[in-house]
Amino acid sequence: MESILQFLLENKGAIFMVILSIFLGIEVISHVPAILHTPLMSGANAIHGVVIIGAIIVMGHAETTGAMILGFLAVVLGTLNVVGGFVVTDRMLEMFKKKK
Amino acid sequence: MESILQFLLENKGAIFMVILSIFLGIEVISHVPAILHTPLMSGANAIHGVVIIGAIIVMGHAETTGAMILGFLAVVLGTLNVVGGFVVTDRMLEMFKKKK
Amino acid sequence: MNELSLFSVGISILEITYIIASVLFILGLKMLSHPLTARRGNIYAAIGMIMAIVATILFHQKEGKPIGNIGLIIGAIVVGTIIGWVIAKRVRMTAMPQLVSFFNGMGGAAAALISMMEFPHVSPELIAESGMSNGHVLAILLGLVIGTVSWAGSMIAFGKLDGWIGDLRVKAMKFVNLTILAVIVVLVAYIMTRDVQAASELTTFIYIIFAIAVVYGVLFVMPIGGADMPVVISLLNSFTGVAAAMGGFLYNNQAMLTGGILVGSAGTILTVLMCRAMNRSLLNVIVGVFGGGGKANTEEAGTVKEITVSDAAVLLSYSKKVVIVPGYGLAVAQAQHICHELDKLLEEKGVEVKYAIHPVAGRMPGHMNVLLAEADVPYEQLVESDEVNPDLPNTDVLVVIGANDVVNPAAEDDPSSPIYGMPIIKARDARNIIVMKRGMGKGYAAIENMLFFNSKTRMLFGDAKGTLQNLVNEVKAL
Amino acid sequence: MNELSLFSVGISILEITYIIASVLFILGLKMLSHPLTARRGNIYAAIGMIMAIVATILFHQKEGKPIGNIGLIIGAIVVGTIIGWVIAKRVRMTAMPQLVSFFNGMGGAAAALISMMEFPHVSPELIAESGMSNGHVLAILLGLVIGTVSWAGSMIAFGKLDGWIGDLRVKAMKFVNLTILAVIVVLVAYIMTRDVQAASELTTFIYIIFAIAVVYGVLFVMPIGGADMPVVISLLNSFTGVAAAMGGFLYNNQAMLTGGILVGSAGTILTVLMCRAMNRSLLNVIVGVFGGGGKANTEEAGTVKEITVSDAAVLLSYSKKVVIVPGYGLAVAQAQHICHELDKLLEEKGVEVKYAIHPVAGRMPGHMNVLLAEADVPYEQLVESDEVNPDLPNTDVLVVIGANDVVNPAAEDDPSSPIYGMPIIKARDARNIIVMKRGMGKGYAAIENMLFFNSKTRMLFGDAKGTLQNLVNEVKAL
Ligand SMILES: NC(=O)c1ccc[n+]([C@@H]2O[C@H](COP(=O)([O-])OP(=O)(O)OC[C@H]3O[C@@H](n4cnc5c(N)ncnc54)[C@H](OP(=O)(O)O)[C@@H]3O)[C@@H](O)[C@H]2O)c1
Ligand SMILES: NC(=O)c1ccc[n+]([C@@H]2O[C@H](COP(=O)([O-])OP(=O)(O)OC[C@H]3O[C@@H](n4cnc5c(N)ncnc54)[C@H](OP(=O)(O)O)[C@@H]3O)[C@@H](O)[C@H]2O)c1
Repeated sequence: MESILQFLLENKGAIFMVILSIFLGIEVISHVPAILHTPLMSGANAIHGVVIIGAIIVMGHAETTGAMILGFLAVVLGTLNVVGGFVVTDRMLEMFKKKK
Repeated sequence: MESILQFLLENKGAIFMVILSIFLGIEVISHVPAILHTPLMSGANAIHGVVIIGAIIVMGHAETTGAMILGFLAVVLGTLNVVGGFVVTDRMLEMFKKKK
Repeated sequence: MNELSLFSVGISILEITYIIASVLFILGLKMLSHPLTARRGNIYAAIGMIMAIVATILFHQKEGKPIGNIGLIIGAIVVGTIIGWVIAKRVRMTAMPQLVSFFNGMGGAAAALISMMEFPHVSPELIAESGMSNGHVLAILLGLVIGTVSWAGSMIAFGKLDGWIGDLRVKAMKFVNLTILAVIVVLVAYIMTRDVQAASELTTFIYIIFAIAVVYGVLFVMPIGGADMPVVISLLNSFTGVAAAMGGFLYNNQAMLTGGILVGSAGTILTVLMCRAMNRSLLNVIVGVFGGGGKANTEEAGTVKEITVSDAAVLLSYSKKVVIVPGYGLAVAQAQHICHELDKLLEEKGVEVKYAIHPVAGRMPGHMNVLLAEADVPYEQLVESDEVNPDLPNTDVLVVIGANDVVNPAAEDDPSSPIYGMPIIKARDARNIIVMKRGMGKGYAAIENMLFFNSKTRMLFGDAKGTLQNLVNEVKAL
Repeated sequence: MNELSLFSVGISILEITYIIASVLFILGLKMLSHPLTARRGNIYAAIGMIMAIVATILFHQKEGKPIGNIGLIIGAIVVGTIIGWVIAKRVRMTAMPQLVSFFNGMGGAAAALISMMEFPHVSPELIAESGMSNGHVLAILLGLVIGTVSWAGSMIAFGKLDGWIGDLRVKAMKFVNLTILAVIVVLVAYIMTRDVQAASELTTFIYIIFAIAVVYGVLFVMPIGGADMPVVISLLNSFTGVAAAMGGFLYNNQAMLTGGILVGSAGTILTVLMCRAMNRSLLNVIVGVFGGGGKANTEEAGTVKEITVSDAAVLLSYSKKVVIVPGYGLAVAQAQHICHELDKLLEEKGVEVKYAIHPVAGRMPGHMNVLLAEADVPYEQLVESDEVNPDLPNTDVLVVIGANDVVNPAAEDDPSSPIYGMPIIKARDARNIIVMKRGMGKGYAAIENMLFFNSKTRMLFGDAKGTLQNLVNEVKAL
């Protein structure tokens, strides 16, 4: 109990930030028309590619060969997520734009 | 320049929280129907009565008589803001409810 | 559990309470912006507030010292609660906007007081380390200036809405205001660049800034037209929010920070939305161009035709569909009860009666809804303008009671008109139009209304309450 | 400027960049949810991402050490960029959903790898102080589990959509899945309660958890119907978001935290919205009740009437108003180009042709829009279902091409039907209905469609592409 309180206290900033972000995520999306569901899903997919930053950090401090291989892999996969995500979203939305 | 950066760095959590809150305030309100403008204004008015917490803190650590008088005043005014704000909002919204 | 851990448990509970309170504020505000959840939202926010207050009194600590003077604090809260409650419950429904303004001012004043009291206590270590130019001092000074302006401005707005302060419009005003603002900025910069041991050496400047901010607040609101007050109040509302947030920085307090910023940003958006509903810009409201502009073509207006009360009674009684458009004049005359009596009489005779509600009819948003709700007009009889417009060609009689701008066809016809583009109730589409007003006085926008000269329009002059009373008597006698 | 302040400047720039990137993510997501701004929103988010990546490489420091292995990192980024770009550009439009799933899996895998690499390096001081049960370890383990599940699940979803993995539906599945989940929870708890000097002593358990999470991810997605994949992908998408956010906790990194949580929450809402558009609950999708239920009244169905291609050609050519309802079958047959050819031919003959687009026609939201856009059908010809429905009684011929559920009147008539309540295109209101499909096969919901037995309906059997080709030839020949 006490240690949980302690933990909450120490991380109150981060916790509150998370709560705000959750609210914001909900608010921002809640009026999206059905037609944009797929591109939006794809765009969101690209955004969580931000995990690549973690991959870069890990790789940037990797010292053994094994760690380097794994780190290299992580960066490649993260990049795939980011680049593929944004490009595919753009392609989808381009189709919609073509309309006019 | 350097000291500004330093300041930003030290307060990055608070700054980001402020940015998130601004976004959230905008998102939350942006679809309000005209009919609710007045009650919403009044409700928001009650919420910024949260300044009363500051008044309580100041008063709670006041030592001179002058500070106590000012602190007392601050708490009274803050309470006015809070209580008056919520009660008046409720009265307005009660009118709307009566409809049915 | 030893002393120290008890201490930290208290702090933890306090911080968690603040987070919960913040979430309740967000939820409350969100719910307040939907008709069905609004009332519950208000209660949520109030619960958050109570939690934050109680937790602060119980658990707050400053350098290890708990909150003192608890008796006095509770006394102050009791006093504030009684006064606030009584005022809020007593006041007439139509005086709501000035009341909101009054309470808003109280919040601003509290923020200013806090700043004044905290300034001398800025920690000397902080000053020794980074001089007066630190975030702490800045938050105090901003809280002081914004809170004071909000307080002074709100009081003037209150006075104007309550009718004991008139408009003051002087050409040079804008220039004067900008100068005062510049002086304030200079003073703030001056304080923050001083090289002192303790902030208390500069306390005099705090009072000077306070005095100047009062003047600025007064002069800022003075020139703005009385009817623009709802917009100004909303703006001052967001000011007080920002002032409260400064306190949040000062005390590193989550609830104050979120609550304040949230209101600051939501209030700003609300202000913009209110302006948009009147088809005006915020700048336009503040500089106050309205009431004068618009070269309406009064020359070619033509003549108006009157109708007698008994003719009007006959016309209404033998109609199938009647639409009533209430406006500011109905509120001024306090004629909502008698108006509802008329509609009940007509409904008894088999006439279908609806009220067409324009979003900015009256002087505050939702004014007509509140007014008619007070007179117990059932909700189903109220129709929004978008909904009623397509129906008007099938309406036998449209009765305009003390409304003017919201039925002015210039909004559709005359691009030079200041209200051009504002959505209106298209009164002239109805088969017959009866307009009740005292004379040929203009509306809020101070422009001519060609509807009154329309061949289908008949005027029924007189104070709305008296005229409606006569009409009710006539209809009863039929 | 000395070393130390240079250091702190770098960190400041890095942190500010992260905040700006976070704001760009929020803005981007917001803009992505409005048709007019969507494309710009995607670009905003991409700019935020690039800023965050570049700033990390340049300014990130861990215990004072800057990022090393820069050559390898840039190499990896180049490799990933090339592969990602080429795949994203090459793939057929109709394969978009599996592609999104693939990229989503990559993100999940990256998150899992990061956790695996960070685990042995949990600082021994931290462990000495608060044991293994600290936030740091928890974030690592959660990131590992969620990331791995997301990766494995996404790969299965990818395989299903690409058609090389079928559905696996075993009764006991739910029970097995819950057991596996329990095992994972126990393992996590086990690790966090160990009393060790360094986390590396427990690395084996990490691999065990990884392996079990892979199994869980596979089994979680296996039983879900192939056509429900868009919903599942959206769900896995929000999982990856949460896994990324765990990294944000780990590195105290603003951009990862906001980006991850934002996607986690927005993804969850999106999943719910997608379910709602199909009138189903999320649980229903995951447990997979669909495809079987619904006791449609097949008995009393009656007989269907066919039409020949030449009769259909005549009927269409001499109509004034034709509405085409495309569905999943059109996509399967890849008949969008020939369909557009038909509508151009008809328009040349003076027939007004519109496409009625149902939001969940096909197998992903917006499927029909993407499909028809690929064939260059102008946007003005596409009408949403709400808009087209009131117009149908004036429509001479409604042509259903490979659609079924979205025109099934059971949604309006039969409360026992699994699609009851889903908004449909009210095909039976049209004067004549032509249905093109291969046979009497059922749609995605696997229920009978009474529309085919309607007296106004004529069936035109055959693969959509072939039938449309014949129709085009006939119309040309007329
Ligand atoms: N709702 C808001 O939030 C808000 C806020 C600020 C401004 N406004 C503005 O206020 C205006 C509202 O339009 P509106 O049509 O409601 O009102 P209006 O245009 O202001 O017209 C009110 C009319 O009522 C008549 N009147 C006044 N006292 C009366 C009495 N005792 N009995 C009978 N008639 C009386 C006046 O004519 P006589 O003098 O001839 O009697 C006047 O022409 C709009 O221009 C709007 O933009 C609205
Ligand atoms: N859009 C989404 O996001 C999404 C996601 C998941 C699920 N769903 C669901 O998918 C369904 C979509 O409805 P829908 O009307 O588009 O499709 P549908 O109900 O699945 O019906 C498709 C019809 O196309 C026919 N067909 C198949 N291949 C064909 C070919 N080569 N040529 C001609 N016809 C062919 C089939 O009949 P034959 O076998 O007789 O030819 C089948 O009846 C809804 O139930 C929806 O809830 C949609």
